[in-house]
Amino acid sequence: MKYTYYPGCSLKGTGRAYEESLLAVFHALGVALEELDDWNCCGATTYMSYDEVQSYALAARNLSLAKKTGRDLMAPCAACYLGLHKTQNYVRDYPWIGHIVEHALTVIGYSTDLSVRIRHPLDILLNDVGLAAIKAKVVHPLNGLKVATYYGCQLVRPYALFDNQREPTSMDRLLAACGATIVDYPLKTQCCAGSQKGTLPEVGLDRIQRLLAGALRVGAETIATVCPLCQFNLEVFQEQAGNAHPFNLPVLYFTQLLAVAFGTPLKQAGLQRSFVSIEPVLAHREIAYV
Amino acid sequence: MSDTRTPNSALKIGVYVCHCGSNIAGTVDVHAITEYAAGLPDVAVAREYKYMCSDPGQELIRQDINHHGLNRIVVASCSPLMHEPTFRGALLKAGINPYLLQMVNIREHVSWVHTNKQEATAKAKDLVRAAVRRVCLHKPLEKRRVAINPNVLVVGGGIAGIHAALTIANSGKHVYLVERQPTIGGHMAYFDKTFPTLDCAACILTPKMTAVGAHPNITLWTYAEVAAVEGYVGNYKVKVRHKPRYILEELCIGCQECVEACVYKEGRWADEFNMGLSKRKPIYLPFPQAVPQKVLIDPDACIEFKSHRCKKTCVEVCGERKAIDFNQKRWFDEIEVGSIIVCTGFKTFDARRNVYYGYGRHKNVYTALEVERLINASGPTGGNIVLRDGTQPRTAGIIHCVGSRDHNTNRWCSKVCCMYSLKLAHLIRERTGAEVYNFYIDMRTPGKGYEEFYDRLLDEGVHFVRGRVAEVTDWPAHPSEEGKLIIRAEDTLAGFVRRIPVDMVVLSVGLEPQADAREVRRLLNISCSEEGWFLERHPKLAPVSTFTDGVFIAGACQGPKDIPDCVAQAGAAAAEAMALADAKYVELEPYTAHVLEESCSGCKTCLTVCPYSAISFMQETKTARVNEVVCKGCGTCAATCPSASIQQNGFEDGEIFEEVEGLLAYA
Amino acid sequence: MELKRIVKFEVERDPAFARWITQNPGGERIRHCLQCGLCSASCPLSLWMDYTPRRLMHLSREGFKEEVLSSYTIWLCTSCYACAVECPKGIKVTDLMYALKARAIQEHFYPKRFAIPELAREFSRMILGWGRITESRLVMRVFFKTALGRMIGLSHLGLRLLRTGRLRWAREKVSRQIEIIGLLQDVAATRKELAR
Amino acid sequence: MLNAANFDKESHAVPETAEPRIVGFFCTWCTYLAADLAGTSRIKYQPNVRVVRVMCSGRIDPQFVLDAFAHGADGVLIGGCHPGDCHYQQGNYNCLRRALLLSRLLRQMGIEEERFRVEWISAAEGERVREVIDDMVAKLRKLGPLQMNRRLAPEISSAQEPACEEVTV
Repeated sequence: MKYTYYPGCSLKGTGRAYEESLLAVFHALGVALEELDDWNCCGATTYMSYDEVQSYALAARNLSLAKKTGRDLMAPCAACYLGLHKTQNYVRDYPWIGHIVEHALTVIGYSTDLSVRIRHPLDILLNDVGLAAIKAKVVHPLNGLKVATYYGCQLVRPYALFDNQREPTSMDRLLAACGATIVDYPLKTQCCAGSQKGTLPEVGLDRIQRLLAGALRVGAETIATVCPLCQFNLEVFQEQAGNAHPFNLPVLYFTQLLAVAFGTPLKQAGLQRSFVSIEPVLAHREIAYV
Repeated sequence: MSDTRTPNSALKIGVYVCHCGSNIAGTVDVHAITEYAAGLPDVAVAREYKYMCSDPGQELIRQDINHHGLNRIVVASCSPLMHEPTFRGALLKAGINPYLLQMVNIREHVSWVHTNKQEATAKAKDLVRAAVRRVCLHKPLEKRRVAINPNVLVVGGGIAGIHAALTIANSGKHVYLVERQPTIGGHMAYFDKTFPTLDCAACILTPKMTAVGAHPNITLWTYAEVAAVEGYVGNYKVKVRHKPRYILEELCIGCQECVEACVYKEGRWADEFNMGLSKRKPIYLPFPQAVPQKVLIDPDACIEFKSHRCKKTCVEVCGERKAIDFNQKRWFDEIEVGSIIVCTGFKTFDARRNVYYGYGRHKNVYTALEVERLINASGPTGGNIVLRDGTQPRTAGIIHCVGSRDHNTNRWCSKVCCMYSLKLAHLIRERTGAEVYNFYIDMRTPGKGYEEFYDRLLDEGVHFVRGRVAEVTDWPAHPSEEGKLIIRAEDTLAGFVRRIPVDMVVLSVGLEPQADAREVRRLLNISCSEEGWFLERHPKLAPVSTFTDGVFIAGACQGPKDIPDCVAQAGAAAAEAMALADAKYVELEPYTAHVLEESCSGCKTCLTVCPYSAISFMQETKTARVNEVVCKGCGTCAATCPSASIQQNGFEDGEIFEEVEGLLAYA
Repeated sequence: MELKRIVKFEVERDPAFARWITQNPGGERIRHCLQCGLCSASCPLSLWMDYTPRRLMHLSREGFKEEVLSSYTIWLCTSCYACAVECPKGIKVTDLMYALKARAIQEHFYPKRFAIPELAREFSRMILGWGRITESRLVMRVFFKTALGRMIGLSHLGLRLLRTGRLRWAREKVSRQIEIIGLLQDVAATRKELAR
Repeated sequence: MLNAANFDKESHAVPETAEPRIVGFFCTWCTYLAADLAGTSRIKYQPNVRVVRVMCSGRIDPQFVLDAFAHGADGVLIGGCHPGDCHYQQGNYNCLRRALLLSRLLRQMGIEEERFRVEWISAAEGERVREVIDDMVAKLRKLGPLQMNRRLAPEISSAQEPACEEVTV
């Protein structure tokens, strides 16, 4: 099994831990990843509000590059995953967009075949690797660690291709297979307010506060995420959101929890980058990790 | 096919172009066409007129036929399926054979579908030219007369079927009423009250049900389905499949002692009639007023069927009557009827499809039908509106348009939900004194006394929030919401989002075509709209007829409808069926096929393609022969014959060749 | 409490704007809008908006350009697509929000030092320059433009990010930047052509 | 039927730049009704198709199609009920069988496959009528005129003598 890997900007910055743990997990499972050569920004959310068509062109360059590799394209960042899919759809559904984008690609000497299959790690792990293979790799079962699985918005909306749009369960199944207990977290597909925390703090904080309080209410010991921005918002702003009484709720990428279960060394799982350490929880659950 | 077109002095063609007000004249240059037609060979008269189908229009044709001795007529107007009979009538009146007519469809196929006047006119010219050339070859034809069987089959025993059956039976004709469920009554039987009059549904329905059961002219077959239909208007052969109820209907007197005696002292299986809100035994009567008053056995529940080791206390108590028969198998009946009325009704939208309303997840979210049962005195709670935990709701929210007006589920408006929601709001408030909130997009209360009923609800202080609900959740955002179901919607009239905590949520589910509407449609050879509602022949002028003569539709199987509309349609359909029966015979189009024996090589190819085996091989002449009584006039044989020795009346090869070539010949 | 006289004269409407909105991808059906408010009710941020998304849809299709482009609503949209997925008429509200933001930025319809449009601008500049985003630098530039004060307030957070290695100053960039520039320029060019 | 007399008159009149001319053979029960529905619902489509109504698509004789091409049709469209929906049980199947054979023949005659099309359109599918017709017209515009009558000219002019038939009045 081999995939073309599209990290996207965040996984090189605030989301480093995601990339580290992701690579570790796929390595452990013997799935080869090859980073897309000279990839560029997917033209995500922010760019769209500047100029939609240009953002499609940007995404299209990546798709065209990926198509050449002849392998499926793995996009771990929810925003990238959506941006790439949206581009494929709009270039197809709106001839005038298709015209502009394809013209631009031809000008820079790229193929206009954008039909590469875009996958999310969750999709690959569940449907290609399979739960059995993952179970087999577990050395530290998560001993009923109570996890709130938080999918956020852009992974399931508008394109829910491998999971139920309204009640996604892919992450639940995956982590349950590693021995975690999935708490029923009704806010699992609600929005984390994205970049609003930076631009309109009170709005962002309000969302973050609700999401964290919600997770505690259903007794979660940690939150698992699939998106760099969700993870950043929920973890980094805990102190502000908690005003006075801090939440102290570890927020990890689902790949980090897998890494823990697989016994990946702490640093390779990017756990040292957390603001709120998972270790106390693991200790409390008697998970003999590190 | 040797006939080709040469000017024929014997031919006098009259061409009539209709304006249809501005319907045609608006897009097609009628005058130009008339002039053009006048110039075509063999055309003696060409006229235009505002409304050809009107009496003066027809009179125009009649006079010309008499004065100018016209012997072929071309009318360029609307679809032949609309007015061909009208103009044939005109020809007949004028004393020439009605089949010497050819119609040109320049409305549905030209003026209504094109915008460029030039192009439209050009197309119309081609069509007229083709018709003129075709009509030259028309031959006089005679309709065939076939006797009509006066019996009528009514499919479906809801209020529509019941009303249709009674109406026809009262006229002295025999009716077979076939119902899939073990009892008749349909959805109306579930209701407690009916809007806007609030009269008790049972009180008005059950007398009609018993009347059906007792009527000498009605053969009532419940727990049965139509298995096959063949034949044609006036002469349908129908096969009916009876499902075994393991009770011999003719012996059972409905005393229900067997139900009492059943080894199960308590009901254990979801009671279909109460939407699973109560339990029933393996042997049961669907509901107290069921017609027929015959019990039935659920083989999936009954021990005898599972282990064959039941004490069979039911059989004991039934004793001498011996009405219980565990070995009953399904059986068939064959009947002959002249016409069929389809009243198969609707099904309600599956609320689970709207995940965000939490039906099936939150226990106090109900569908409207469940609440109908809760309110109903003969329902699971004897008419007390209580939540699953037995307490009375202090607040209730009614969500409109669940599975209606939504391109993610069903796009159409289900028409009855606004009114039944008002009814439920009234009843809930009356019985429990609860605060009731209605969440609606638009209030649709057209109908006699409906708007007044709405006013009454407003007086009663029911809340109306204009906004489609986004979510029903048990997730509080404020202490006051703890332990409640919270309904989140924008109050679009206030312009902000509201969260309203309630004890009970009622989903006003929309109406959908029956799951098997498409199979039924095939069975009866009628059409469905894209949504799956049965298609009427004409939305305004033939609302209960279908494109298959002798098959009529009534009630909600044709589209969402409330009780008054269903009954009205049922009456209309009954009248159509009776009119047909009283006509004694029906005239069939003469488009049958016939063999030209001189050129028939006797290859028998035609025998293989005829779907009605109407063609036989004559040993003595070594040629094929068509039995015109059996032939339905599809023309497949004519197309198949290698030596063109079979011709179809009205669609002879020559006629079609002329039409094709006429279309393509440039002016 | 101040008295405010509100009346809309037909001349204040901008029919061209109303047409424009329907021509945007996802706006084809905006005239079908039922005004049911499902978008507003499913929006996690509508409670902060001056006009709810529903009202914005109506204002746009009626052509009240001023109100629409100067409303807070478009900037509050985080594009979580809840409205677009749930709309009973299949209107892609989220996409229209993008279109409106873009239009507002083009026509400078936002307060000075307002972070969100600045973010979008800086974002696009950075792409044009390097083809990728270096978050640390992006955030810096936006704060410089909008809220120096807040940035200092957040400095301790910055430090923590640095310590955990999540705030990398190293520039992320593509090697064949020329392609990015060519790409974006050609898009602009073809777009102009189509407009003509 | 094609013969010397009307051949000369018509074929040479075909202008090179003519819009594609399509002859449609629609069955009364499904596709003709669908076309009527398109009308009553005011659906707009290209005016290039001229419809010939037959009771059942099973009535459509391959000769009709050939005759249409021979007389300058650039395309022929057959419309019938969906499989299983035929008003006469199986006419549309018979139609399909012939059409398959015919389309092979046509290709051998050098007639592009886009020019001959069979579609199942039910009485409820007015919108589908528009789709099919607009699509076909677009394709035929690309292909340009067929002018089979030109190609066939020699054979045809030597076609059998027109015989005249008594017409009943």
